[in-house]
Amino acid sequence: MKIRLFKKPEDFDIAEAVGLVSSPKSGGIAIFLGKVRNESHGRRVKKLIYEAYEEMAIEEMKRIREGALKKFPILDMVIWHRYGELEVGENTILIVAAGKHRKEAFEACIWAVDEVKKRVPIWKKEVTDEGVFWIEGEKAIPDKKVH
Amino acid sequence: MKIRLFKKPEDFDIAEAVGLVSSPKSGGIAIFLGKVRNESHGRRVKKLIYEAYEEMAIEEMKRIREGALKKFPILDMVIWHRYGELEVGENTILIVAAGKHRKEAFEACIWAVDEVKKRVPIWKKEVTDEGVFWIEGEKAIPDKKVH
Amino acid sequence: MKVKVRYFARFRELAGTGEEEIDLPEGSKIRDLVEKIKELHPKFKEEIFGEDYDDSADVNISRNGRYASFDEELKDGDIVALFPPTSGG
Amino acid sequence: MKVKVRYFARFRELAGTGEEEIDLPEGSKIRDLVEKIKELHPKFKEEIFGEDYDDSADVNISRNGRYASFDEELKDGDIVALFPPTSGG
Repeated sequence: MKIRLFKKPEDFDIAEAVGLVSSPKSGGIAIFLGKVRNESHGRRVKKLIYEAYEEMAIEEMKRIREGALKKFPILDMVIWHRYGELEVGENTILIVAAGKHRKEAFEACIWAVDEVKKRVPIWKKEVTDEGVFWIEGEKAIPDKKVH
Repeated sequence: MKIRLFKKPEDFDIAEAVGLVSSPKSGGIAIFLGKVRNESHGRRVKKLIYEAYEEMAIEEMKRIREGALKKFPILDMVIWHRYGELEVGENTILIVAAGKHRKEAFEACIWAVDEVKKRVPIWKKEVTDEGVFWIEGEKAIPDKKVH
Repeated sequence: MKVKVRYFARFRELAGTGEEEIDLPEGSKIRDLVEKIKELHPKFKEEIFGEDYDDSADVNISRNGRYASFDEELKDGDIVALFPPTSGG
Repeated sequence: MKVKVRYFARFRELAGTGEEEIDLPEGSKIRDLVEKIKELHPKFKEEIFGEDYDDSADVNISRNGRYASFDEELKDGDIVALFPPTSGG
């Protein structure tokens, strides 16, 4: 499936994703793989807890894929996202764009990552050494619930 | 190995390449995978025959990797290239750039693909339905040798 | 008519529930539903919308799985979700 | 002194060989080697360098695995490669 949510422990198989977009016409495949990193605005991150409004997230990811296919002369695109409690180093998002040439593949891939971040109803909570924060767009809001 | 030439039938394992650049610091991994496509400037491509000046190609790929690590605030980079007779759909090049953030990972990946094309002593011959062509930079020169 | 309201992420904690049904008069718009939600869950009034909320508050609203505006009219059986700015990726 | 000369891709076909050793007087530069190659392999003169070649011809030259300029001085045992513009990727 070209649009998919993976609930941990389910994880991405990048080769499978590449296979889904590849055809004899594809010359350039641009891929973005996001991972949980150990630092966020100076805070030491222990893990990220991702939550999704699943039904709408899938629909929104489909709309982004269709938007990319219209906006850029690419051949195909995969958008996958994970959710659940993701530790440092774990995969979070995978976007694969296949084009005849690399230029449009890179452009579409970069655009789609931005769109997913802006529009797809998925949220993360950062568990850090300074406490737990809800991340909302660019803001980090301390979580009042006790963990 | 972060710099490597693969003689067909050896092929890339993308997950292995991602593993080579990943660390707890990496948040964004940009990947470019090149493939043989079935068309080139209107000619129908049957296969590409890649040849390398191996020792120098490795050195030049190392210099590009070091250049990328200096020029962009990325964490690590893999540059792999294949050679031999590659059929339509087969992998040709793989570049993986790991950064804290996606911006520098994409920029370094795009830059490195361009540099490899410009500088690494690898050449391809196009076997097409209009004959066989040496590809030299942007030029296609008919091959006089009988195949 | 009845609409199903879903809350996500921090808004779920503010509402104290992930989902509830709310009764509304026929012809209600999303902004009417929001007024009702502010009555039911005063924390939304205090922490999200302020006294005089406007559409630029950091609130996303969807209706049946699509982003919706405050002026959209609701129908019986609609699923409306309220959630903060997203942070996927 | 002797240098080893390697030819790649179309240039290998022009030279009719992938590798040869060429004798040069001490102190020779790469441009002297190129003159010698044009004598040994007239096809290079005709098809690559023209009568009055200049450094902007579509020729890459490397010395011991690094791109080199026509003015570089050669040493005994050097490995020099001649090749057309690259087309990897």
